[in-house]
Amino acid sequence: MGLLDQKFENSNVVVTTMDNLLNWARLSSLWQMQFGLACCAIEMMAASASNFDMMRFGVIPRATPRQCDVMIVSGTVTLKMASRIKRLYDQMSEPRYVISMGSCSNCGGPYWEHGYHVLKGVDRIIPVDVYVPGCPPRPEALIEGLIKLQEKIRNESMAKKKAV
Amino acid sequence: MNELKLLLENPIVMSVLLAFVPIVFILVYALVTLYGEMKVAAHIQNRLAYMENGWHGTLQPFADILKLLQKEDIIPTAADKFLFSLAPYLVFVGTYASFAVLPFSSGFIGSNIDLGILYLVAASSLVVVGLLMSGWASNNKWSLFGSLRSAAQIVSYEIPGVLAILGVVMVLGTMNMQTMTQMQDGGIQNWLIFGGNFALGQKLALIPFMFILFVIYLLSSMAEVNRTPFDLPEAESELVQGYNTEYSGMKFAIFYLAEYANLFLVSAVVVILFFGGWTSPFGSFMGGPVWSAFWFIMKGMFFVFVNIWLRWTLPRLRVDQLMYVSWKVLTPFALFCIIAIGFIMVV
Amino acid sequence: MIETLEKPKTSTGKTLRTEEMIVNMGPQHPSTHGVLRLEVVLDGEIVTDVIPHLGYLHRCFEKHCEHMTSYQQVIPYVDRMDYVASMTNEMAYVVAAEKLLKIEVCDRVHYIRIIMAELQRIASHLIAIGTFGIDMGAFTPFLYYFRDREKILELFEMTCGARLLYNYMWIGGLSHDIPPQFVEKTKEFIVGFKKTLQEVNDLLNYNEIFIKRTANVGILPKDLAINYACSGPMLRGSGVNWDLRRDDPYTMYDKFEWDVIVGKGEMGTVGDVWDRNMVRQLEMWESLRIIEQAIATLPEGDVSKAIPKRIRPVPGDAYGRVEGPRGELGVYIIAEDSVTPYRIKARAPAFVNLSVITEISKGAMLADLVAIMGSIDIVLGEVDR
Amino acid sequence: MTALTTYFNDIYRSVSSTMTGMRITFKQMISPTVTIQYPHVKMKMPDRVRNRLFMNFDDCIGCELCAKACPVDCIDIEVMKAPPTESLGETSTGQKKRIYVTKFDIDIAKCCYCGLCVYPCPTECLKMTDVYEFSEYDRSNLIYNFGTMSPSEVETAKIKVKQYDEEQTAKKAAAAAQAAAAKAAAAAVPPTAAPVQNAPPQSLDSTPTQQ
Repeated sequence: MGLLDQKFENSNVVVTTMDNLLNWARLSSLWQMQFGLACCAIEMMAASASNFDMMRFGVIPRATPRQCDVMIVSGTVTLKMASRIKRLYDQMSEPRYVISMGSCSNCGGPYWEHGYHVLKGVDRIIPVDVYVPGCPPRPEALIEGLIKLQEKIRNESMAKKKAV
Repeated sequence: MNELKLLLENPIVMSVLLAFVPIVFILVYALVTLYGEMKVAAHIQNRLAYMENGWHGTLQPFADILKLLQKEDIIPTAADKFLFSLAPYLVFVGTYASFAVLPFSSGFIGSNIDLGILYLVAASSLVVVGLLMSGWASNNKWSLFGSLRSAAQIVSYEIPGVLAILGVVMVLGTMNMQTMTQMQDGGIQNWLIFGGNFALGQKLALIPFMFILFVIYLLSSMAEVNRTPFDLPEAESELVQGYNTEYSGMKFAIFYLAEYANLFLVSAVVVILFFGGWTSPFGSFMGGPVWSAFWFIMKGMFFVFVNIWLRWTLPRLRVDQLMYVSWKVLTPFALFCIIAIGFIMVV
Repeated sequence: MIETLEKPKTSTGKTLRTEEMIVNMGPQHPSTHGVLRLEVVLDGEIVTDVIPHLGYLHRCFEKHCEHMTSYQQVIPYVDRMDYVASMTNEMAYVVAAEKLLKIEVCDRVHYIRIIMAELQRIASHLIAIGTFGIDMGAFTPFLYYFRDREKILELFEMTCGARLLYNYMWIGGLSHDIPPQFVEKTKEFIVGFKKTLQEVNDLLNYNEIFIKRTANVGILPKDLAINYACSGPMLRGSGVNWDLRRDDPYTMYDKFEWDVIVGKGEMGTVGDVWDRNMVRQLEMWESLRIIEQAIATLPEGDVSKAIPKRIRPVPGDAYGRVEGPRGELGVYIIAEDSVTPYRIKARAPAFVNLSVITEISKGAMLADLVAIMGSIDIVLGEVDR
Repeated sequence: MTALTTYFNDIYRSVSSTMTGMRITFKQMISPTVTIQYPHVKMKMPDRVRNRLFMNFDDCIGCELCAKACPVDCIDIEVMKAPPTESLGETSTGQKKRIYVTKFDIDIAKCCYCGLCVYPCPTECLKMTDVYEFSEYDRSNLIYNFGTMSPSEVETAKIKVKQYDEEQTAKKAAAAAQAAAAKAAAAAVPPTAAPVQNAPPQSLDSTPTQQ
């Protein structure tokens, strides 16, 4: 993952305290990629608009992938778009997270059966952290997915994972 | 103890220490403004922004900075690595160097040189070089567009800006920023925007021209710091992010910091030129070095607020309109004001 | 529009050799309203050519229609075609299907459909003008409009349970009757919304910078608009007085009194970006007028009476068209002796309107191109289907 | 208008429209905000709201109408006809269950929340609830198994059905043999017909009900 992740052999008090601090910083300032695909993008816009206001959690939309922490894949990923999404994901700087928003990007959604030009789930090209179901999910559901992602980040550590 | 005193009296040590005061100020101020801008914008737009981290989201700027520190620092393979890395620092240096001549209070000024305002204009022009460098080195077409636009914009707007400063210099007869401020001391009626410390007739004659010069300088300063309506270099809907499209992590944070520092710098210049710098509006009441620092920062922050307010109100100009405003509106008006002021000062 | 400048000359009198730059706008770009890709050829800031590339959101709508096991199942897919204006999409499909099946529905159904379609038109125009404002660099009006759009969505959610994709209009009726508080809440919304409309009009549409940015930019002359088969605000902005609601009144639009808004060239030339934007702005006032009349004279009736138990049309075809927020939205259904439609084809107004972009953006500046794109108001779901 | 008047007019209009804009934004700045602070304050959902599907398995009679109505085929049902001797209980509406539902999966990730499956259900066991907070870290968690039959129960059911089928075939064979024998004996004794299952309606159309 990021610059510091899994670089330390042992977990000790310093590492854990630093972990808490750095993870807090990461999860509190998830800059979102301003990038909409389809129907869900409208609900994503609604989630950043006045009534729901995702910025309360420190989510700021940025236009360039370099400065983003979280990519919200909002909508149907077609085969033509898939390579672009992969590329955008590669351009994002670590640590980066992906929220798959809505049925279409979860698994193809309504287009899973006959959609000859639809990718059946964005997790086939990039790793997804949280799946938000809904078609489209309500803005609250997206925010709930974001909180789930924050929970996930809270448990990350700089220490190397030990083989079990 | 004695050794410490000796050490403090050493001019080199002293100047290094003094140089650190503005950077502490910039950092604290940037945190406040980062938070303040988002909050002001949010309330203009009927929403709340930053609520979850700390009381009303007050810890948000710390989280942002800590996060940016952790981010991967990407240098694109096709980029010119040296220039790409140098550019953000150059931008910051240009801004930071200008802080040296700002009289923060009656007792504190980094360097009380006689050509203060001239030095400030010259040093802040260094920003253009940094922006051009960043756009060219990124090897990205949008970045290149952004940096070329910003170069054209900043160079053009320097002219009405400097002409407006020239008008003030003609009135006050000095370029030393501390002296400029002291000449406006003695209460709100002595500020230049209200005619300055002159005889009544001269004062009344100066007021309209000072007001026009103030507006001209405010506009050109907004253009120099690339803010809406003049934010063409990083016009989000046109050029993605303009010159900082390819920057990530700490390098981007430095751009960000420089932008906010620059914003305060131009606001401070507005305050020094037209609103009496660190002088108290009530004459000697609430004066003194500490209070004067308070007044200076408060006045500066007010103009930062005006900048933010305008940013979230207005749409963006187009490139040719930007040039039109600079060359065909602001510059002639500034020249006209200078001539008029010349007459007033002579008569 | 700016004429292409003369090439700079060197001191020896030769023209400097300059190169054109090709940049890709999109598929990920803040102002392409989705996943459109524009290949832009630039000479400095001046656009010399624009080539739109489509297909980044091709979701195989027509293929899916052929695979459905009933006509009812098509409606969720029709919703997802133009996701900003689902109600009008449903209306187009339902009008076509009812023509095919020769079903007569009662007046109440017509009235409720009209109320919903007009509310949807407002919601869609709010997004169109809001995002157009963002393209121009003004972020605040967008949020004011979204705030009020949220109230429309509340009305929809109250009626049919969904915020964006409704599945509300069914062949022969509606899935639900309107809830009892609906009329009162709509009246409340109209009162509040008129204030916002006026406010944003002052804040954005009559702002001098905005006018300078949009007037005389991207002029679409009358004949060009007709030749390219543009429709909706695009066409009306160019001064053509054409509105399907008046000229081919489907459902019961002929019962209401309202005006067709036509671009007048108030700030520049007829058919410029400002006109198109203003047509949308004024159309919202007209929609409010229609809604006010409709809720005042809402007839009684059973909204699900005419819904057929089993849809199996006689072989044949039908074309239904409605005036969507983006223009003429047509649905053509071919039926065979089966419960599955043989073929459904949609005429998407956004797709047709988009085709004119190459023509009207040549010679404009890069910033103007963004304005032109915003004024066409494309929804990629409808362009690619 | 001469160029000069246009020039000054433009400047005047820019200043005045900027002032108007600033007045409006300032008015909005001091007016109350509209934000709903979601995790702390939740919006009240209207009655008809369509979010997560809920299925009351106890009421399911295994008619498969919902799966047929679903446009995206996200409902996966496997059914087996139960022997008439077996008692599977009744639904809450008093309808007798006659079919084993060995599998009832809804892939919520595919669901398009159109609500078309709700209307045809004869026992009203499918419902769209107002729950919208159910995001997951793993997509396989989004396939909801509503079927309550454990694998062992399914096995026993299968055995029972098999036994019954065998009995039936044996009976049929016996009946056929008997019939053949009877035919051969030219003594016409009509064979007893196998008990006919009361099949649920299998038509494709959706029967919408007003809610």
